[in-house]
Amino acid sequence: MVNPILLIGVPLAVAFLLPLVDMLGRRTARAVHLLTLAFELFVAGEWLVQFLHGAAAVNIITGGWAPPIGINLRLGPLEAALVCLAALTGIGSALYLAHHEEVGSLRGLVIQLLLVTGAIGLIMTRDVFNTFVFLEISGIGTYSIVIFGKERSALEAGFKYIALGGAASTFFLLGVAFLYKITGTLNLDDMIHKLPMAVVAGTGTVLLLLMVGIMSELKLFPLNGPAIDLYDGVEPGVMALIVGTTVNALFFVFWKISALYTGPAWAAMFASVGMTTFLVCNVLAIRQTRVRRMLGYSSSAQIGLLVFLVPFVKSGEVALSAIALLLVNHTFAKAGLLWLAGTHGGEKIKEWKGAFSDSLALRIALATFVLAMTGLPPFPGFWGKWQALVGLAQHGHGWWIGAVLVGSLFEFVYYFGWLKEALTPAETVPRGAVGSPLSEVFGSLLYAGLAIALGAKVLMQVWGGFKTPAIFLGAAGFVLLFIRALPERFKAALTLVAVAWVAWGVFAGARACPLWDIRGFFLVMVLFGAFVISVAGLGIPAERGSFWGLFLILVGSIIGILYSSSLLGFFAGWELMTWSSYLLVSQGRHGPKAGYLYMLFAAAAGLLVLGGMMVAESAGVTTLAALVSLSGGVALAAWGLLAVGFAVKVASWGAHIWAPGAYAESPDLFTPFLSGVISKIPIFGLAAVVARIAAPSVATAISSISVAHILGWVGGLTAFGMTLLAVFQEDMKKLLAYSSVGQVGYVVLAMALLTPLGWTAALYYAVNHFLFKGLLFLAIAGVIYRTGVRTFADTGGLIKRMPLSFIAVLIGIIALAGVPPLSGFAGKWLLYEALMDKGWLFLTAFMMLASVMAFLYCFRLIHSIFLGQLKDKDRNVREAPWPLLLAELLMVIPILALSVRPQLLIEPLQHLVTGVFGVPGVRFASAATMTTHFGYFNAAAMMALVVVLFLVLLFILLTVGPKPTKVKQLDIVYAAEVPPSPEELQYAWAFYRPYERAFAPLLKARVTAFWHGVVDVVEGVAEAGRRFYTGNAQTYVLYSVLFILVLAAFGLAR
Amino acid sequence: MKQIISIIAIVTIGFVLWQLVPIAMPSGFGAVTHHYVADGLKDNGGSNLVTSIVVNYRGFDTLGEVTVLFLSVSGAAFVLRRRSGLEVQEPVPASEIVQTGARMLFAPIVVFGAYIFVHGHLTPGGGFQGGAVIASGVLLLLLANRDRALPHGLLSWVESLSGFGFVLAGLAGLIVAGSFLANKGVLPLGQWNRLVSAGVIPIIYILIGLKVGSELSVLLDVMVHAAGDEEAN
Amino acid sequence: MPLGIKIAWSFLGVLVAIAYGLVIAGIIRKVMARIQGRIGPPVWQQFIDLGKVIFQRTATRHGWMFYLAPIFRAGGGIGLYLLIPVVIGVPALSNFSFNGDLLLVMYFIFFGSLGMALGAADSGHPHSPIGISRGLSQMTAYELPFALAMVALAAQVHSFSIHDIIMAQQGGILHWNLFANPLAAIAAFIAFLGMNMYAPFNIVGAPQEIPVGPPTEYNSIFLSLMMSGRAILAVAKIVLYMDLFLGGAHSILAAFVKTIIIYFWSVFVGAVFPRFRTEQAVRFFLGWPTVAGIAGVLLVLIR
Amino acid sequence: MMAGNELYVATGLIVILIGFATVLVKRNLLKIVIGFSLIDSGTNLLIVALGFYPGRTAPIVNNPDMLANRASLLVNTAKVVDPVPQALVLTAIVIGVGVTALMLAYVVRLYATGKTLDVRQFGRMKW
Repeated sequence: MVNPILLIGVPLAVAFLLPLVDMLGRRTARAVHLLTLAFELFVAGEWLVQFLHGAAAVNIITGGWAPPIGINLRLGPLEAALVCLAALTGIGSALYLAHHEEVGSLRGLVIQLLLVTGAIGLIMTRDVFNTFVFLEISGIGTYSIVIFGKERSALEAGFKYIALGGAASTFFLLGVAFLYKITGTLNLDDMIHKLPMAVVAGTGTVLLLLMVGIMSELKLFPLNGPAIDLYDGVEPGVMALIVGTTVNALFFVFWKISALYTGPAWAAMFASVGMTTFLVCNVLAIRQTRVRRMLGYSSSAQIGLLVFLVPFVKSGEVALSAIALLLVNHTFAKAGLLWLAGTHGGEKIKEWKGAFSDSLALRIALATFVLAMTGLPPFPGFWGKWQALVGLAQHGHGWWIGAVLVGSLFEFVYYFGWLKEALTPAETVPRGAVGSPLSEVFGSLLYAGLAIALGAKVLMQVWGGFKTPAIFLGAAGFVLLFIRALPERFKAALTLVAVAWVAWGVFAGARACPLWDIRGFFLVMVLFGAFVISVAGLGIPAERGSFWGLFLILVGSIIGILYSSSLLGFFAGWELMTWSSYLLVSQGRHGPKAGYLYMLFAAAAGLLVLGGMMVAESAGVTTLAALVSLSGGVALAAWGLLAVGFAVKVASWGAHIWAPGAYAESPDLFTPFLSGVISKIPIFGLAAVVARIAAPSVATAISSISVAHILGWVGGLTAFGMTLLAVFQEDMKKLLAYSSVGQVGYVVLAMALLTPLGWTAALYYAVNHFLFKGLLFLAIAGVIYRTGVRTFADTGGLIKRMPLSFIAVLIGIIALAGVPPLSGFAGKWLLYEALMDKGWLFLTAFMMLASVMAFLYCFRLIHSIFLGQLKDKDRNVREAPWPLLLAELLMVIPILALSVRPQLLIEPLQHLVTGVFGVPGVRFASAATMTTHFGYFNAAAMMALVVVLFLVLLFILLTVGPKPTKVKQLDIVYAAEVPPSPEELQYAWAFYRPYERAFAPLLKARVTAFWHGVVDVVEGVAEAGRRFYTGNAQTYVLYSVLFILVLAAFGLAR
Repeated sequence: MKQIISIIAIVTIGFVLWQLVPIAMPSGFGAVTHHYVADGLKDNGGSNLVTSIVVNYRGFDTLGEVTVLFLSVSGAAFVLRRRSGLEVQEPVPASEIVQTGARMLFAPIVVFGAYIFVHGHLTPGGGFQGGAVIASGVLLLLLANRDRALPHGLLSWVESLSGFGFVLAGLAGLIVAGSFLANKGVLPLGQWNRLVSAGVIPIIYILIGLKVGSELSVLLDVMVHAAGDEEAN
Repeated sequence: MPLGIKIAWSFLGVLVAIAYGLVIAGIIRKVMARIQGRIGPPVWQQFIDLGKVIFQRTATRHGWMFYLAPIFRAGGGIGLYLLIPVVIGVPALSNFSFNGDLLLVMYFIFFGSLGMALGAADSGHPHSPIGISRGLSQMTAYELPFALAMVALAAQVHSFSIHDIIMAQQGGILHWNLFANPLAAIAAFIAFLGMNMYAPFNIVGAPQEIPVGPPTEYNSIFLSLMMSGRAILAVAKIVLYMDLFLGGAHSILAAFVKTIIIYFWSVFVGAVFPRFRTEQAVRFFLGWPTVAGIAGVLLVLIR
Repeated sequence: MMAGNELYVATGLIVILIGFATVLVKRNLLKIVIGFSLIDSGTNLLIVALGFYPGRTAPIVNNPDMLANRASLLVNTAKVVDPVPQALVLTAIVIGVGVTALMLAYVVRLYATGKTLDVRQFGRMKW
């Protein structure tokens, strides 16, 4: 093994010699620089491998003297990992900067190398004063190198940075000197050992000075003003270098020195300052219009989070790996984003429209980093955050968890706001990496790759290897993302094969697991849905190359949810599903905007679910099955948070505003899946997670029943409100979108009943909705594909051109409306019986009203598209492509089967419901007649009656009277006038205007107004708050002085 | 307003820091210091204990310190690498007397500086001090004649090689005595108060002196020419 | 009773019901005329009209949905009738009500309307969708008081079975739901006005604006099926109300009397009031009738 | 004369505070740089004062016998001041020089771009 001292010695020597090497040519100097960094990487990497295999940390002495006489350094696993990161970032930045720096900056090369060296020194040293020296190396290196970039901004930012850095290093140095005086040593370990015995009056003040020095280097609130300017004003590649080297090293210094700070007061101070930074910076970031300034706030916030966690790690409450994962995640993502920001060059967020649309790899990298920054799986930050929260939960730090979650939500707001712009196609020629050479973007691609690889590795530990369906599909999707050359239909075929393969595997192995538990139930739905979508994809080519890859990842993530037995596995799948569906939604024409809203609410839902899970974790519950053991207030809190989270995700009334846009604007091929399958996953959550808590407590805790009643009303309000809104839509996808949300509201309501019959109704309804709504969206996709329009005013009379699609829609709306004899009626019947059985009378009547209202939009849908006058422009429209019709047929068959025999579904549900409640939901009076406490229904007889009547009457029609002659389209009874053009005869716009007038008081956009209000308040706070950063160097220095005073006022200066 | 707050804050923090004064009162040496004072001569053979600490016990700090200087010179050069665009007043040439005097004084100053760093292990002073003295000679030259071109090539070589030499000396310690920058066991410590004594300490201090002298000279050069020349680099 | 015989009885019942429906439609025309001071058409005018359209020599059709819609319409009416027990204790006249409860009946009402709406809209005549838009709007409005009343009844009896509801009303006139739960009855009977689409709720076919309403384009044999369907639908509804509120019927005579009474309720109201506009009708039903319905449910809950 | 080294410590502190006052109150960039120099100087003075023992001499071994005689070496520990702060200050001074040089370089460039030395003119980046 190479002596670790060379990690510092070699780059120093090279730095000194570099001016001479440069005489051989700049290329040689660059090569030597890179070689040196490679050497660092190699040495540290080799040690890291050793450490991971259990080697002990090495202690390195200098000057021939053991500590505390001499200065010593240490290389352990953490140090080695950080050095690796520093070297990697150094390499990435060197390659990047080679394309961005102006001519002839040998000095720049030297400074880059010394920055890396300084960081390595900071990481390894165990001497306090030596820390100061390396702090200054890093500091001066930073002051020098920031001059890359637009000069005036860089100078301004740099000067402020020096000013605050000067104050900070003074505080630090004074602290070190006085600590020497107090303890008689400069060695950190020795000092840690001696300080408790040597405490004198004023020691607190000394420690405070030292800490303020570090905190201001760490850019914690309120000392981060200059640092944020730095991000804004300086060449981003340089900032990437600083993030990967200095920032990490400084945090590690903080970590090392924090050992000097014992006692609850300091722990509270670290946690408070860290959390304040996390919250404040995340809030202020949402008002930023400039990309790099936003990233600066984000960096501060992330460091704040890490600092916040330090006292908990020290007390053993939080695992060290949490911090490690978060730090690694931050380095990857932030450095990567900065490099990308530099390559792109857009300073304002607005300028990012269509970013990197010419480079798939860079787009993937950008998305990866944004997802990683916001703590989504499978990236390392997700696992880190989870571990941290679990640690906090298990030691009763509920309020801190709440703060972390709130801060995280703001992260979603600004990061996805940015990604939204990047995903929005540019009107003009997009800026981007046109011809950017590989070496420039090497760092971003490397870090994206590492983030993915590291994340995937952890994910596979949680979910299992490549043979598990979830991982298999995810991996297949990931591979498919990169295949650009294939036609989209072929990709659909590949997807079809993958899904079929998994389905085959699952059902062939079904004997091993009881298929008809709740998981199996949803699994069938998911796989069937995915299969149908793939079939449809053979007919309609996806518009974006990444569609099928993302789709497979999405399916994989849902299967991951279903297969997981641990809370962690469930939540990982949940968040994977969130972002993969978000990216799919964003592929639509106006998708990015709608997707953004979707993402925000999905993120909020995710955080609520996470909160609920943390409540469970606080009671020591880590698996879904163990949720049963919760009781009392904990159970209620977990129940509430989870239920609200799931309710947000199904777009319950109040949180529904994301849904119409997301459903309407997502690609036509994806909407059926989004509406049919994804909206059911929260229902699975309710069934599998919430019910585990609630079902046992039904008997015991009255409180949970009343909570269930609230949930029931939420579902009912959703069903009513969304139906009402659907009635007035002028856009066919929007109409179905509102309808979907409303329909899921029924399911939530039935779920909330918490009775066997209620659950039977809910699950039956869920499947039925999946079938008919999937069918409707598929058929509409065909119409849009053929006609290219989406508004009702632009269609009409298409029954003549697309009769099969018409039949599909007809079957769909009959099933939706619940009109006998199709399968929908059984759902309505079960629902009302269950509601009456429970005694929720008003909800029963309310739902009857809502159901009838659904007729309005059902008729609107089919009439405005298919009936009435065929427009001239549509005379040559063809029937939908056959694969799409086949996909529709795949949905129609089960609908018809269920119409004749609902038992096909209800019998398995009986088992399932019995498994949960101990009793089945319905009884069978005969093979065909279902009964409940309230009523009875025989679907087969019903169908027979209808069929017989139909045939008899058809016979009459065919035989009695004259043979009807078919007349031309405009040949109508028209008051003896010549009818005008078809367009003018079509009554399609504002179809229910009188109805709208009648309901005007209910239709005020109160919910939207409410959310606008929320946004206004948050933005107002952020806007006011960010004026704290006045931009004046003196103010920033003053803040550092005031910061000391404030902390002293809290009694830390003792 | 802000100025009033500033003054109040400073006065207040003055009171907070006043608590530190009692800590600063003389107290006994700690074990580490005691070792430096009691065994410094034995360990390193140099009579200047500060030098023993600077070059040997805490030699690693000094390497960092040299790096800081190197870095700040590089940084200053980097910051000032562009043409400033300022109107440069045509410098009034110094009088003949000043110019001649400066040239005359330059050599003794350099010799004095060398003396200081060569004797760093014996008497007060050392590489930094000596280097600074040498640089002051250069400053004198530059003040006397702004247009005087310094031998950049030479300075660059000295700067690089002396820094490299420092690291090499450290590596020598690593190879011979098993520890980076070790002194004992690398070279004989020699006799007390001799010029050639204290092992590698004088060598390192000479290297430091050269490095500091050349670097500060470069820095002065950069600063002096900041206002007009292209590409100081 | 063997299925064959039952079918035969039902077939007969359907024919009688259609005839009955046509007759009361004739009666209403006559009564309205008298109230307005006219002589009016004969009571059997509806039969004449029906015969006329059946034997028209030409028939025109638009699309195939237009063609099929009358089947839905007539089938919907007949099916609904077949799901409601007419006379209790007489198996032949209890139809097929054992196959589904009140919920099925409530939903089957829509079957015919939906079919008719689809076919009418297929004709391409703008009056059709206008009428349908009005009709659907009005339908959802009266649905709320109606649903509340139904919920109240079912909760009271603890069953959705029409048979059970009838049985619970036996033992005297005061046991009828009309008196047992007058509030629910008020709600339901006001909703009934909307269901029958006589004035003031006749905006759907408003003769002066959109003649005939949705089925504007229908003619000849198609129209005959629609007329039959409409006739039997009206009968089915009044039979349903009789079962729900007037204690059912033990004999055909009783059924005849009770249904006539129910029917004339809407006739008389229609004769007195002018027409509501659509939004007025919607607001009306969501006002006091709904309050009455809620009160009806509360009444059950309090008991 | 005071009992110990309060004078020096206090002076160091006061110089630091004056430096801070300069940095916070003065508008001229050059004066701010001077303020930082004052802070550096004050800090250095204070650190040296930490190792100062009244009446003792510089930490230089000026008697060869000491090498032979361990006892006298030990006596020496009571005769000289603490050498460590001096070593530290040596480093701190050099670092201070480096930072000051950089600050001045910045000021030169700031003046070149902004044509002013007023610190308030360099606050365009904010919020």
